[in-house]
Amino acid sequence: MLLQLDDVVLRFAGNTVLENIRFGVEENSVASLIGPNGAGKTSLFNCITGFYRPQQGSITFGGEELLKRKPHAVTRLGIARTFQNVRLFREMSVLDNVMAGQHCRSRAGAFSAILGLPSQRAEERRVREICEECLEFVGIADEADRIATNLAYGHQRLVEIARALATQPRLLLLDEPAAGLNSSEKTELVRLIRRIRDERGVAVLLIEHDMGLVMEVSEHISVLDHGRIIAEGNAETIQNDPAVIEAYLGQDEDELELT
Amino acid sequence: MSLTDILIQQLVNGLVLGSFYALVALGYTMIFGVIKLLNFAHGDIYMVGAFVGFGALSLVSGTIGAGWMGIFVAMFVAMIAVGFLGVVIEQVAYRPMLSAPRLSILITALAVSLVLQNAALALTDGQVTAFRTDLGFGGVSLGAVFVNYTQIVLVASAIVLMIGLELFVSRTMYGKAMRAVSLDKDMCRLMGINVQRVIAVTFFAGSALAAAAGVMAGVQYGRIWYFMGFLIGLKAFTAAVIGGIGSITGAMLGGLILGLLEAFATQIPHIGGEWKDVFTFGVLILVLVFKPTGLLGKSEVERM
Amino acid sequence: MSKRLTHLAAAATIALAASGAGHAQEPITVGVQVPTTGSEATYGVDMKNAIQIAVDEINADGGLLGRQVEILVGDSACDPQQSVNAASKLASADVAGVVGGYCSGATLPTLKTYGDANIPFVITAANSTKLIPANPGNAFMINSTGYDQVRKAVDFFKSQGAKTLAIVDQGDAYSQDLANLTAKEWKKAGLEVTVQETVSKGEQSFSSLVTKIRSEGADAVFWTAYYADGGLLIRQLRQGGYQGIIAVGDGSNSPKLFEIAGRAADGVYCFSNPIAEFLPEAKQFIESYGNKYKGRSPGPYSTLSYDGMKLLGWAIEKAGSTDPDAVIDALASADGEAWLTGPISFTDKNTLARSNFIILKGEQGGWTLHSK
Amino acid sequence: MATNKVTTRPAPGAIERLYAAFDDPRRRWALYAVIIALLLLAPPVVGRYGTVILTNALLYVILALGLNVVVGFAGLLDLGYAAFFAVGAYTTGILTQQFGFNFWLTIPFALCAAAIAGVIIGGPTLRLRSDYLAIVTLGFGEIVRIGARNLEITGQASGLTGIPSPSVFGYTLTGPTTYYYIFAALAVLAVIAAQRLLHSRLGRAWLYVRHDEDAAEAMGINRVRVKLAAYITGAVFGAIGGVFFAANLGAISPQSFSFQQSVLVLMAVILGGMGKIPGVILGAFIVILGPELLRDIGSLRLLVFAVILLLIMLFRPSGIWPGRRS
Repeated sequence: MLLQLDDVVLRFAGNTVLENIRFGVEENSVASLIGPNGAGKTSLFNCITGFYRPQQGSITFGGEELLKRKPHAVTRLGIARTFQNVRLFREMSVLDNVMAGQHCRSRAGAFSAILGLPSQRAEERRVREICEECLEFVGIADEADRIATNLAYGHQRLVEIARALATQPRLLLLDEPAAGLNSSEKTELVRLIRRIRDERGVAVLLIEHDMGLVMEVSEHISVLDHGRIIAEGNAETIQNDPAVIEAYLGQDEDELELT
Repeated sequence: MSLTDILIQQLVNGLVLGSFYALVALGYTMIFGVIKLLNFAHGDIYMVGAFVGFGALSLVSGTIGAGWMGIFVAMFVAMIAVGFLGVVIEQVAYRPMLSAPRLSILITALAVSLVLQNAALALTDGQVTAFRTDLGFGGVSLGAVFVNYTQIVLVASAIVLMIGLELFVSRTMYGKAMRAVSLDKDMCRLMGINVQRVIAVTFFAGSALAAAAGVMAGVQYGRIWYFMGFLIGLKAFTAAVIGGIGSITGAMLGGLILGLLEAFATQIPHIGGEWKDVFTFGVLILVLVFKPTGLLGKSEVERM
Repeated sequence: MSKRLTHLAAAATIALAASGAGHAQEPITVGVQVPTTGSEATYGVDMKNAIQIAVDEINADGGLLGRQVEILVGDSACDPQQSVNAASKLASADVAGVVGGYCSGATLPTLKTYGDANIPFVITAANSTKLIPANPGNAFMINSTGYDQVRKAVDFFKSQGAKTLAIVDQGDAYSQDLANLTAKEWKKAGLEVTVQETVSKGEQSFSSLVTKIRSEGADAVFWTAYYADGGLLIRQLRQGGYQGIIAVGDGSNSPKLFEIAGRAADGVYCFSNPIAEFLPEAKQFIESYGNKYKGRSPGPYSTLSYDGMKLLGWAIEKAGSTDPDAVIDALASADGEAWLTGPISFTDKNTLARSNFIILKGEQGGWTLHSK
Repeated sequence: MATNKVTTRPAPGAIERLYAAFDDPRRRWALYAVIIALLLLAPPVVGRYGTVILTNALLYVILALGLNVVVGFAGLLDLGYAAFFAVGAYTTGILTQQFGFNFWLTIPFALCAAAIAGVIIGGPTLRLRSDYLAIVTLGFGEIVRIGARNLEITGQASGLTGIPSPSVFGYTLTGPTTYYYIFAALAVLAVIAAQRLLHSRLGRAWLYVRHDEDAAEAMGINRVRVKLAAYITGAVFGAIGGVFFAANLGAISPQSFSFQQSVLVLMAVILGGMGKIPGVILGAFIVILGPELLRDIGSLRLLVFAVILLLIMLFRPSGIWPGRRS
């Protein structure tokens, strides 16, 4: 397993948000995490990426324990993420946004920047090339110089993915990447997720409400409800699991996307 | 003076000083509670309160004199006027900024502080103003310990105001709404609470208390000037942080603790006197670094 | 074009000739460096007014070297950086000399500015001893320095039978210097300084300090700083039950002290420079001041400032030109020249050769002369 | 925020046109040449007094650019910036005057001292909420000033006098014009340094952290470390200003490092436009030249500044200098 969670428990002010989570993502695979709103999916992401600190359990990534690490250290180890509500850096260009991802893979400091040392200039060039390649990969290279937040919504999501890819991760966490996309954009997204796995060798873990997309792209699906994993398996197993149907039927109508 | 006398006398000094800090700290803490803003201008509101009180006392001293009667009238006038000033500042300067980045609203608060300070500077030409009353220097002696009548009345008034505030917050609709707003603004909106009005009332109450403290300072010390709010603003903030910012009881407690700390520190060689302010700021930094929630503040959800 | 110019020139010459030969030349400009804004502005404006009166008198007597005199004010705002700006402004205006200098801390860095520009500088108020070593040679202090005040103070406290002393300053160059020197002299006399403290400017509560003074015991308290906070300390000392001697330095010589301290200021002593009301020679000066500046009294440093201007005028006349080196030599040669505040001669360090301090005592809301 | 930036703007005014010139790479160099020429020619034109004021303005350009790294780039409100200015000035003052160091040798010490001061104040406090940080920096600024006032080594309230003028190849640097050129050179270097920083890895990281701390963290940026770097960089700018300030005046005292000084530098940054280098330079000139021009209105001038600051925050929080167009 590339990522392995064991017995993870997270509580906020006495409420148990995640309970004894045991869960894994394999190298070079696409896995999904589904579940009704408030089930704790994003909290789980936040635990993996170091934004929340679980009270107990263990999270290992390629054999390294993540639990005591800060978010930036987790990213350095090779886990990148996107956010549920797109969080791009305002007033900055698309390329500048993507270059954030390369921060942890480069090292020039204030001193070399002020002096404009050759090593610093070479590094800048290299960072720029890598980031341009990432934009190329997600298909928005021609928008590199625009202000990121002025892009169409779908493209903003792509910028976020390119930014995450620029950290050169081994595992990419996508938080509802299809939210707000139209159907042709969703088709593109499915292709992109597969390409990320196949061409870059990056494992993908996504949280998604669009069941069609989830079923199409995932090799492994875990269902989270009230902070527990209630079912695991491939698309077929999940679709027929009575506990899953029960969990979703208890929800509002607009959550009934399980087809 | 015997050691006991010194301790008791410094205890009295600390309590008097602490009640000033507490009154100003209350405003910081209440305003922070409802809009999560560190109101830099709060110390200057205190200064404006002192000047309004001075003006009011000059007006009424002809008819009712500048004794306690006149002073309480002046204090009342200052509290009302400065309370409204607080509301105006909130409406004009802070309300449009509430959704702006945090840095912007902080700088706006600083700008309000500078406007008030420099307006007073321009009006007084930078001179100190003597705050004259008819009060004498009499007091009570207990052995070598000496307590001024003025000090007794001022501390009593501060206690009355604080009890009044406590009742206001715990018993009235606005007070309850204030606590609710400080917990969750959006939820309050959904519940039909007029959040804007609650914020305005909070500014009114906080500013009025600072004005009362300003007038008391004028009465007690006999001198007011445009820069008088700077140091006390910082110290009251320290008091609010010690008590736990956002907590009303904490502000009172923090004020008293800081007053006592300063009074006793004076007596300690090398810490008192010229290093006193360093000592206060040092306490502030230590509290913020090691216990940012203060004595009575509630901790936020732990993140990162 | 040239014809018109000639006409103009001719017209100007006639006009000048009509108004007297003394006006034939450009006026001499004298710089005045005082705070005209900020918390010390009152003193600064008093000083500027006094200098203007001296200039008016000089001009009425036909000016200097046959030329009229005018003043150019540089606002020091009692702030080091602002005063350097002001000094540069005066220096670049090619003034024949500068009179003024209030707030030692703000005067200190200007010594270099005037020194570099080689401009004679008559310092009429600032008197911190730190000014003495920093003086490049072109500055002359006609106010007695801190050393003189310290001597006066120590003698006075001893004469009152004080054995223990508490000294409080305000953390600025002038008051701290005075406090440190007094403490040194007092200890040298084998006596005890029980409390020596610095308070912050604008501090309101001195109650714990008062308790400390009472608990450590002090026969006398010496406040070395300015009146604004001095009034407060006096008030709180008396409110807090302190019954010993209280004395203040020359920076606290102001009627405002009585407004702030109220009755507590009665019986307080003040070491002061010669001030107009207690100088028999200054009757006429007070009158002119009152006439010209309605509703103002001259204030503590105005007589010295008046004398400073008169001294500079005397030196320019003696030098026979406004050449700086000649004027500086002339100033250094002053030998008992006297106007309002007594004879002026200088030590080899360009400080006043004698002490001019007097002692005042607060009585019923105002100063009375206690001793010379 | 970003969207209303691109909505219809008024017809280009003088500043807009100037700004457009900065934006165009070919015209930019011509503009730089003009600015350098103006800097070189100024002293004889404006006279001694003007030179001193301009020197002061150039000092503020350096200080404001340094504070801009902290406030404008990294988005941290620092109300005690004068402390770093003081650290630089006092290090040079103490080492030259009391230990007989050569002036030039004190510069590395001053920079190290400022960097250490930056770590001491930033290290424990940069994790705090931004408003707490602001008040802690204010407290720190006061601690430095009071320390300088009380300690023997800093000359107490009188400060240090007689700081020797530095010399180069036997030529002693004195006089307003010399210092004007020194500060002009330093200001130009400061502008270049700030510009390079902004377009570097670290500069971008500051902007990321300012815009969205969580997203920056998620991208692998150690925000505490990046903020600390901003603090130290700002401190070093301030210290350089302080070192040459001490050499220029020959005398320093705690009065020069008060809270008002910090506020003045902050005003320069905000008036011109936080984060925008040409704006900050403009702000520094306004803050210094403004009061000189407004001298006639006496004590009202500070009020005028305060009101302008408030109006800027309410109606044009991005400062006088126009924002970037997309």
